[in-house]
Amino acid sequence: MTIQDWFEKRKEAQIRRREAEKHMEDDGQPSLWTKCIHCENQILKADLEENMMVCPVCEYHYRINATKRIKLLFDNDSFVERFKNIKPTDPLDFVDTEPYKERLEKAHSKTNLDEAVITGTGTIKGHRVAAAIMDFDYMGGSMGSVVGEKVTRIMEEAVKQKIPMIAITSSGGARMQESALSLMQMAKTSCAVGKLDEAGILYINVLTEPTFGGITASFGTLGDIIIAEQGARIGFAGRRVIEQTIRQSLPADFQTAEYLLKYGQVDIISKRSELRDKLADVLSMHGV
Amino acid sequence: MTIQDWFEKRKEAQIRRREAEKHMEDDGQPSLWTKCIHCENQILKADLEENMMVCPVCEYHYRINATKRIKLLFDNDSFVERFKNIKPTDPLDFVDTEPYKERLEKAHSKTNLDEAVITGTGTIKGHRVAAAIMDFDYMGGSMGSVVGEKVTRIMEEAVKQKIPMIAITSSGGARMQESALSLMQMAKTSCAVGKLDEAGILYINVLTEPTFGGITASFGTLGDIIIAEQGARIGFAGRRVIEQTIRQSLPADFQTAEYLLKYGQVDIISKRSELRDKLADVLSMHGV
Amino acid sequence: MTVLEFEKPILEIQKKIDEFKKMSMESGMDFNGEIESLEKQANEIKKEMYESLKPSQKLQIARHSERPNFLDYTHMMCENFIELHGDREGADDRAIIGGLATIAGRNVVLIGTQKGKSTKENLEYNFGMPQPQGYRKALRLFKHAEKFKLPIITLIDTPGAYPGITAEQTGQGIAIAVNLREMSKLTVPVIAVITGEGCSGGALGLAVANRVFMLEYAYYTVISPEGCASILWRDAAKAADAADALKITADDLLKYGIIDGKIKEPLGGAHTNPQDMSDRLKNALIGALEELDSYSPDELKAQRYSKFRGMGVFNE
Amino acid sequence: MTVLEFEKPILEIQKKIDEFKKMSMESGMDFNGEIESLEKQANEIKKEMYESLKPSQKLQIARHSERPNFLDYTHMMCENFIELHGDREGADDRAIIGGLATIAGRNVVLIGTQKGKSTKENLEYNFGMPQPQGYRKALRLFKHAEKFKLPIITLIDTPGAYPGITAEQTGQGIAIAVNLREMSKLTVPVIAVITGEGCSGGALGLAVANRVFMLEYAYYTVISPEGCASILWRDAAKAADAADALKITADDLLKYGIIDGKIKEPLGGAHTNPQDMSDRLKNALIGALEELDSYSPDELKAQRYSKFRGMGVFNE
Ligand SMILES: [Zn+2]
Ligand SMILES: [Zn+2]
Repeated sequence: MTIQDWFEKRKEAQIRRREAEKHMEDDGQPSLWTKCIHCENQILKADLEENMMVCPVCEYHYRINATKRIKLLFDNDSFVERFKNIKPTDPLDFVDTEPYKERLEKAHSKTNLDEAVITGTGTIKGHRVAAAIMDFDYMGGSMGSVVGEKVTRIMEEAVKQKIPMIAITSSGGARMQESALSLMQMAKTSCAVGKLDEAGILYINVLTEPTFGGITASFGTLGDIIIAEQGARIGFAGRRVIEQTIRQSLPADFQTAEYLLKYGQVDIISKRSELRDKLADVLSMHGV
Repeated sequence: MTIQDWFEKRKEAQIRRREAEKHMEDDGQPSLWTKCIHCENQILKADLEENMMVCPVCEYHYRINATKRIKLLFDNDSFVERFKNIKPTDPLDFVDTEPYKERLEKAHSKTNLDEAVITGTGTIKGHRVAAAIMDFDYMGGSMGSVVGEKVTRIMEEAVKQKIPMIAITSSGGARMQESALSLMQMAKTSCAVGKLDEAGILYINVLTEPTFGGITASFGTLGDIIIAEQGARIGFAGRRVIEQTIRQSLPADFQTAEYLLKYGQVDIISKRSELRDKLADVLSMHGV
Repeated sequence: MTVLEFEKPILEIQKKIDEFKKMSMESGMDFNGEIESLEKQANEIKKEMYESLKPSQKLQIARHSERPNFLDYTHMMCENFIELHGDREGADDRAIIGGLATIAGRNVVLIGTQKGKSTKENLEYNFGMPQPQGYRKALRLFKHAEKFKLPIITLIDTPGAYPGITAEQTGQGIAIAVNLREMSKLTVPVIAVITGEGCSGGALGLAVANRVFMLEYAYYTVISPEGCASILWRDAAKAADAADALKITADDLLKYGIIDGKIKEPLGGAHTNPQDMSDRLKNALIGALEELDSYSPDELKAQRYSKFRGMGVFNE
Repeated sequence: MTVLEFEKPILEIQKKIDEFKKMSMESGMDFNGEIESLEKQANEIKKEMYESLKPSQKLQIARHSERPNFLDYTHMMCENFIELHGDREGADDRAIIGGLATIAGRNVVLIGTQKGKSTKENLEYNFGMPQPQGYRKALRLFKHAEKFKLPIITLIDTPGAYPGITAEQTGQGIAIAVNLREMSKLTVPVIAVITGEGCSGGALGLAVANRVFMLEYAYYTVISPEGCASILWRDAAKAADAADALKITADDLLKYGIIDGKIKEPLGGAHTNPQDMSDRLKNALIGALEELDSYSPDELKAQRYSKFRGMGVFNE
């Protein structure tokens, strides 16, 4: 399969994806097998889990949640969550087709998370780091006041403890329901990165499927080192918005990690299976 | 005349140019009239002189030497030359079709200059500045050890006196006859600009016809503000070298001041007649 | 001049006034009483109307095709303006213009997004939607201001950063992010004014300022009401609802502490009297510059940082 | 392996040796004496020849198609190398490669120009001729090294910065100039090695270093001998004369104080024994790193500045 075929297939797969993911969650009777949304091979769910949610056949990297990510990256039981007490509210009394408050409750009961990011400290192959790990399952990983505050707090903690900071992003962008307050989180978190800079703290971004909008235009791309997970889609504007604006269709590999590498925006592309080692290497090579 | 026509004509004119300039110098019997090398109109030499060596018909900016440039820009008798005592030698015993020593003597007797740059201090509409003014007539304005040293010294003087620094360039690039020593002048002068930076000294480049190679790749483009004289050709590689490399012909306006403005490399384009005022404005607006 | 839908009642009265005037001229009869009364009436309706505009109506004024743009203000407000072009790396994005300016005798670096008024101008300025190269040019000018201790003023009127292929290829997100970070490190006064549209990261990329003002009918939001409606309501026609929900007006944002001040517009909006608007803007800028004079460089940086550090509402 | 013109006498003797060996094999007769004598002879000729190479001959070795390139050295020299890609602005110029490296247990930032050995590779690496974006990537990595106090090592082998349209459009001159200036401000140790071709500003843009070394047969010059010949002699065929006149060899440049040291190559040139060459290079680098350990950050910056400040010969 050429890379072009691969991307074409992937594009088709994205349409089937939501469906498939729904099935995986909703079919009531759990099946031992699942069909890969990318290569369409039947794979054992256990194999997929075992393989870090990467298709053993085609290497498609499934999106994973923050809890799984922490388990994969950090040394056993080393991760200690911080700032869990910071919780969302509804400052603008925002109502669209559904009140924001209800959306927050639904997100909480769906994910058992308090917000779209988990922050804390832990060790990766012995290297002590501060980290923010986003979770797309909570309102598309969108950044409102809580995400902005928690990310800022953990960066301040990194400065205080003089340990490296790692941000692992997965987000559609800003939290529209908080409007300008959400926009300001871009400024707030970017200013916090300025403090990391001034303190000489190593800051690493890990961009995972998907990272867009307000995240790429703030703390998500300000790392000293930017690592992108293989195949992850990363961009400022959404694909559909761009297609509507320029009135032409986009190349299949547009906004993939590999595309961004070619255009000089990421340092390193990593398979999920190699990420922990690569992070440890990068940390070692900075003497931290 | 469209801008395209203008450039086409200019290109043709460049071929006739050397011829014409030779005639202007060599015709023994000085004529009152000359034919503009660009628009081919007959113009009075006195008018051309009166008009700062800009064609009154087509606005073609003739190259002018350092002495004339100083007269046009600085307040009357305000310019005091410095570092005139630094003189060239022939460190590599360089001989091509002619020994370097002889070329230096010829350049001296042709221009009555000691080297391809005049350095000193003076005032522009009352603003006191340090300046380096290059002269293309002296070995194509090429930068050897003396140009590098004088430029560095006057920059150091600007730091000492806490006055702005202006570099007015006209040069084909490096002085080949000094080989690596010439190359090192690029490093030396750029390091000197670093010292201007650190001292918070305003540094202005004025790029005039032509500015190429080792000058654009060193102190010639490191200004806080870069002004280019209308129509001046400015570039890193020479037009012919590029055409040979890419095996295609270049657009007529390639490497002109206007082209560089479009490609974001100069701040301001100035007519010669407005340059003195523009420099004074820029100085005023920095409070110096 | 383009007349907006909600302005039509006033236009009707104006027509009546014009008729009386014409009759007065033609017949020699005195309708001054009628005219005066109608004019008074028109003015009262106008005042009332403009004081109770809905967000979606303000949006229309903010987007009015004849609204003064960056270069208009520059010409009206500055004794001198020298544009500084380019990012020094290959582009001179025309959607962001900047340079050295003298305003009321003070030297500043003035930067803004530029919109056009004709199709030709709109193409030149890309409808006020910057490319990454525009943000990098702005950053170069921020650093220039920092080096020479010049205050920075930004005027913002943009529907957002341009969503295009080369914009993505050349790092639209990174360019904005870098500006956010670097603006927070500046030690000179930074004043930002949303003069029209202040849409998402594309606006914020010039707005990490010590003082952020909005013109009376400008709007400032994380996403355009149309974009928000098409995502949340799945219907772009619900833009007016989204405009309400998003709290995009100067009054709203003052209330939430997102901005520091509102600059009143002439009755009817900035486009009805650009010079008046420019004078008001200039006064606000001079006032802010004077106010910020009392801060030291370190205080300016610290004030800006803590201002944005404090943004956000949550439970703890 | 490509055999250079001046190497042919040695090849002749080598052929003789091979014949004797073959005869020995086939006939079972003992030619060991003859072989030994010929080998000794070959070695002596070789030594003599390589000690008295003309500049134009060294040039040929420096440009040898099988000469080890940046990635070869990286693989041979480093315990670990993590490439860091891109300028963060739209390009990842492959003619300049850089990243984090561990050499003999020391963490450094390693950057170099990269040449290919096949046509495919040459196209990928653009024959080792960087675009402005390559210099900007290098600058980003310089600043990274500065931030994290990592020493910088650059390996240079380039016929020059690329002379092309987009290179001019995106500021080839400015990009190099900025690197020269910014390298002078670094407070970490910087070591540059010309490993092959060190041609003009394109090489210098990575070489404002505390210590500048050259491999024995590398050359370093303001302009290629061919370019110089075609301008000054108006005849590119006079390149050998230009190579003499330009004083481009390590020995010349040591004499003029332009470089700080020469790293001997294996007999016959680096390409005849890449691992040996790599070991020699590694030793030189470790030595220089250790030597520079005794300097404070300020001293490193001051030493680099005064080194280049002092370059040039003139009468006063
Ligand atoms: Zn699969
Ligand atoms: Zn003319």
